[in-house]
Amino acid sequence: MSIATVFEIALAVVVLGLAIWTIAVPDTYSATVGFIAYGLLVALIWVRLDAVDVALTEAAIGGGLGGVVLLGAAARLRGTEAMTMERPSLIVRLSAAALSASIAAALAVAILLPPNPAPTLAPDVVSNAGATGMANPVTNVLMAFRAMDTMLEKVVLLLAIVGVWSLASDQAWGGRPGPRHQADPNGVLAFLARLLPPAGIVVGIYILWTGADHPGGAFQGGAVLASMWLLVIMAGLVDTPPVRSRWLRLVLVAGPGLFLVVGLGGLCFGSAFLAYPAAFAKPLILSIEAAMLLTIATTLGLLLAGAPERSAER
Amino acid sequence: MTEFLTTAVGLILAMLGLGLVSILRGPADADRMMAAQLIGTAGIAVLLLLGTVTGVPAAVDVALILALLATFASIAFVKKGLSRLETDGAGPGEDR
Amino acid sequence: MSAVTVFGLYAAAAVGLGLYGLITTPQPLRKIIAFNLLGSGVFLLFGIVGRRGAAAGFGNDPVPQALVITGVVVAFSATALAIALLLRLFQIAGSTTLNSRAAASPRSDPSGN
Amino acid sequence: MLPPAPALVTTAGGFLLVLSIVAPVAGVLLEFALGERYVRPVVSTVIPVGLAIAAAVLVLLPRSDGHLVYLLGAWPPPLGVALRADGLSAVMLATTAVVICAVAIFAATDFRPQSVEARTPFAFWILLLAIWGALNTIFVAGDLFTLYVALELLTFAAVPLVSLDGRAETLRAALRYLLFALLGSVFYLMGTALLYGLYGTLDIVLLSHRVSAEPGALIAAALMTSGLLAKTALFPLHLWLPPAHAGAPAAASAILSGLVVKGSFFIVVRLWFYVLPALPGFTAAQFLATLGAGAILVGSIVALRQERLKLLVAYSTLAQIGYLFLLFPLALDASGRLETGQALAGGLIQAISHATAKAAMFMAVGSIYAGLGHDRITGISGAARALPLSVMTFALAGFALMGIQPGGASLAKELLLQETARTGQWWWAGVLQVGGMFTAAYVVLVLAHALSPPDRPVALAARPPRGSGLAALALALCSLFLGLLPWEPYLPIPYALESKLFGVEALVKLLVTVLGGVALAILLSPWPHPLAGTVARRDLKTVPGPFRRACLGFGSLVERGDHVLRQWPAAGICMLAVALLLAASMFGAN
Amino acid sequence: MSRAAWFLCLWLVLADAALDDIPAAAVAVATATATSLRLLEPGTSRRSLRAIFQLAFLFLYHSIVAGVDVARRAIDPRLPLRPGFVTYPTRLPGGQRRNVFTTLTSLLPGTVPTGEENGQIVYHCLDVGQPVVAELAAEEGALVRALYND
Amino acid sequence: MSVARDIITVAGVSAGVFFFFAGTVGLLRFPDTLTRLHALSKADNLGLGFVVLGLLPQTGGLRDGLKLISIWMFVLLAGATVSQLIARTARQSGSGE
Repeated sequence: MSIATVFEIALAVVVLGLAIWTIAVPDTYSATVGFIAYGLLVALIWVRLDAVDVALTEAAIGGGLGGVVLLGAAARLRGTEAMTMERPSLIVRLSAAALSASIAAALAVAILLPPNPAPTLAPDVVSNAGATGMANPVTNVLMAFRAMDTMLEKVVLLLAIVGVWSLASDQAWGGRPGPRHQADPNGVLAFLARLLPPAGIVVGIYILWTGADHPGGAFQGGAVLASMWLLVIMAGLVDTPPVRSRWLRLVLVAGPGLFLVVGLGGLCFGSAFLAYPAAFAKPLILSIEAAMLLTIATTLGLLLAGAPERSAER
Repeated sequence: MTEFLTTAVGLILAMLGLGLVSILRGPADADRMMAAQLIGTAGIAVLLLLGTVTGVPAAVDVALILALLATFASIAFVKKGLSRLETDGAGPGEDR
Repeated sequence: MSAVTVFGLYAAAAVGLGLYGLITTPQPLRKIIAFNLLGSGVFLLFGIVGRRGAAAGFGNDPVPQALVITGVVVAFSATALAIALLLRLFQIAGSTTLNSRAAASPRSDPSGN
Repeated sequence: MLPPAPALVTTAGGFLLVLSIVAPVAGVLLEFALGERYVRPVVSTVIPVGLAIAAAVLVLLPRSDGHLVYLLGAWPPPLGVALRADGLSAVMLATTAVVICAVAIFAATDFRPQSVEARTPFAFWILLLAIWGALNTIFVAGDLFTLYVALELLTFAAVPLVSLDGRAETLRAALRYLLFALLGSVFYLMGTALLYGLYGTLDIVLLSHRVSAEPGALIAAALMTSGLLAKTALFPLHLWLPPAHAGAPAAASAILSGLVVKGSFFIVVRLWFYVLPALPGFTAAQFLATLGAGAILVGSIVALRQERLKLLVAYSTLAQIGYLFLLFPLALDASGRLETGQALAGGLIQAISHATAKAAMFMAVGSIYAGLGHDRITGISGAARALPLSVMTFALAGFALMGIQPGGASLAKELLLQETARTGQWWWAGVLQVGGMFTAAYVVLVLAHALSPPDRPVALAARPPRGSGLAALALALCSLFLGLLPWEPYLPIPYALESKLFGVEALVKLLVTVLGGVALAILLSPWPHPLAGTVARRDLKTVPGPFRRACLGFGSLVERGDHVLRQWPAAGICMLAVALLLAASMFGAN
Repeated sequence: MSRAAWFLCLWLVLADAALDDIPAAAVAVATATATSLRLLEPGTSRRSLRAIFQLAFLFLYHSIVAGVDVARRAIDPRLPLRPGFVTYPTRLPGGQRRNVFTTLTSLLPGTVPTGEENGQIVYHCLDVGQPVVAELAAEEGALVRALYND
Repeated sequence: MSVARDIITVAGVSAGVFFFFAGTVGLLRFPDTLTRLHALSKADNLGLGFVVLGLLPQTGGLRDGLKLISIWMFVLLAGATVSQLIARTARQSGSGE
């Protein structure tokens, strides 16, 4: 057993411990905190699996932003938790445990019985990378070979926004999402919120840009930008935009919209829908990604902010 | 060198795990708020070492994102914690 | 024993834990957390698959990686939507139970809302 | 690499498939960006365009050998993603377009865009087109992961529709729906991961060449199937369906009940018939159909015991979903392989018939609700006179559902019955007949109440707009004449069948169904019966009195069981158990 | 301008210098600078480069001492702690400058700023027996010389 | 040359590990929230600093080294700010005493 394996086992044990904590601890708030720690640490596993693109995504969206959404809800719901319903009976829990364990066992068997040799598309991806002029294979898959999935997934994000907004009360419709954050404009939080975001913007754009050839991309960069935006909002330095705002709407559809337009362009002038002419492939993809960066950052930020609660006037 | 660095990664990871145990145990919310900060330091150290060990230079970018996002999570902790203290008003002492 | 084995076992365990949590915890918020745990286990399955298919100078097959990135974003939007629903439910009903019996009890109906 | 098979090159007219997805998606984006004033022009452009695309696919398909293929970005699978349409896709595309069109007309007044943008119209019209886009993607996608994204798109569009009116009940229903649907998609995703790990592709055609009966593939098949069943709400995974479908606004219910559950059903069909036809085998198919039979029984009995009309219709959906799953064992050939034959055609026609009829029914019920201000079944007497159009729509849709000639349901039933005879599985013939009787039972029950004279004059709370009523009526008529349409270019149906449709034999069968339905309605519905009052009261009351009490007791037992199953832990455990049982039965078969 | 230079440096550190990168770099630097100017008005006071280095050196030295100090106390079996609060009357005006000061000092030996009372900063110390106030004053002096020499 | 580099790395990383160890011991042993915060914000930041220092000779060039240092600076800035905020919360809720 090599030293690397020992490390892997240690990592798996720490993460598994956090997972068990998250499920088993009685207090919801503690479980949420455990989950944030979990989400951030899972990124380590992804690095270990040599999937850095995913590690970036998991650290940013899975752990960071996702954790914060949960945390906000846990903080809001905390007072009510005492009066929550009874836990299911022992029989139910035992049978659920047994069945879950069998599913897990079946999965373990299925995943650990590898076909030999394991099939892979990696050589295909590499040999076709020339068509886009990008060196990051994951970006190539996302933006060229499986561009349809990526575009539809942007629409999913948009629908999530529609869904969240549709939960507003009728009076608050068109207003600003989330509560108004109050903070001392001279406080430490405001201090951080003035210093960090510009640097965060540079980092976010860098992550997008480097995504062409190295791990990175629009999602990860967008998540960084979103977190910086929310930091400024939480410090009370700016307010969330009212959802009626025309500009906001345009930004929110910019990513999928441009994607669709470029795709249709491929249908009309090129070889196929979502096909990029070889000469312009890289600039086209980068401009789509730039639009998506804006869209994703705004979308993620608004998803965290929640439904419109206040009228736009305040 | 690789063995040494891997051992170091393992040790820091173990420290991280132990630290998380102590932090998550509480008793106060302020303790739990430190979780993201602990990951912000120890987790990044692990990542940087791991990047060097496995020769994945982009691990540094992951560390960068982790630094920013862990900060963000910590701020959210404090912010929500504070807002809860304000709304609770009376007895913030009892946390369990 | 290799990374694939260790993390493969872990992924299966995470799926099991997530399923158990999703089924047994009564609080919806905990269900959502368990769903995220479950999701991360499933994404790790893709990671294992991709790691096994490592070839052509890559440590990991890029196709499953791309699928996971899409999946992570979808799971995040699902979480956000579920949380929004939960908070709104709490706001107008004062509780977050999913139980239909409890729902049958008379409650002031904020239909004018 | 394989040589480019016919399924791996773009065919002429393949771009229509792209357009069928792009048109609604573009509509969604435009509506979102432009807001308030432009909703109407956008919707009224997209819907005719979508109808035209569906029609064009129908026309082109037979001319291009029954297959349309489009390679997105010109990348051939396994690297790229292909869109493919066959006869199944084409008819489903057309059905969706028609139902969406009818619902849009129906909803034009309820969700009229106002000068100042309001919440519900904004959300409704976006979600309507989003559902359309998602369904079209499901029908034409040729890749399992694209199907996953489409499924999620469908869920994300359907959930907010449930809670559109913002009451606590509907929020709760939406949350249950979302959580259970997510559980379903996670199961689906697990299977996808395993399949990719085994075969290195997610393309449907390529997979179907490569799949073999090995443990990983069987587990994947079981996981994916059970995930999809959860999204389809097949009994006993139906905890979310009744409150969600009964709580949504009428137009939304029509879409949810008519179309949305068909999306995941369609993927089950794709998966079983086109990806891994040899894998499931006899036991698993029997198991699915058994769940279907359970759904028919429980759904119908509980439907008969509902007090509210919308809940009754929602439970009827539950029963009808069960009906759809009867096709699986009937499609088995001698070697235990699923064949794309007559049974599949029958099941699909049943799905289409249900889509149109149920959408019409929900719209009719919505109009009745709006007109009377309530939807208690015992209080709708006199509705037939006050709201003749709505009640007539309900009646026509109900007739279509229970299998009156020349409805789609009767054609479907005929096809399936022939398959039971061919494969010698006589027990499913019995289930089919009983299913028809149960359908007749709740339709008759509602009609009896609606037709009976009111105690006092009916005061209308609001008069439903005529356009809405006509849209619903048109849809119901559609369903009633489905049996006359030329299905052969798209679905494998022997031509001789349709000439047999009108005959004395058919009439007798119908009579049996209706009479059985009446008996069931009297025996199982706990409400005071206008039916029992009209026929010779004394004899009927004395003779089956104790029998009826026994039946009522049984009914309440079933209802209680249904209530237990609809609790979260029970449903979750059922979900895991279904997955494991499916896996076990597939392992047994191979 | 100097800020733009800083962000450009950050970009170069992150992304390396390459001709292709110019558009992205320009966008990043411009956006960051604009945001920064919006969030934080530029200061007017003169900075002395030498004093900044002094401050950095002092800071590094102090943080090492701090770490060693905490480590010593943690590992010492007797756990020599005398925790308590100390108030430090700062001469720095509230807001920006005081924030910089508290941020710096939170990294110094045995002190964590826990808020303000009556214009004074309340520090929590691991060992109230140490000359905390004197150290803080030295730090403040160095900070003023480095950044706010007006 | 490479020996010298490796010595720096070993020394730096060892020191880093030591400080992480001390920080964790502090987290486990210190009596209340605020003292634990000291352990976290001082020792761990320093531990990360030493790890970065130790890794500098292993990096490809000046740019990568600066990148590591800038990450450390981010962590320092964030850690310093966040620890103040946590300390404030802890003092307000009274668990510091």
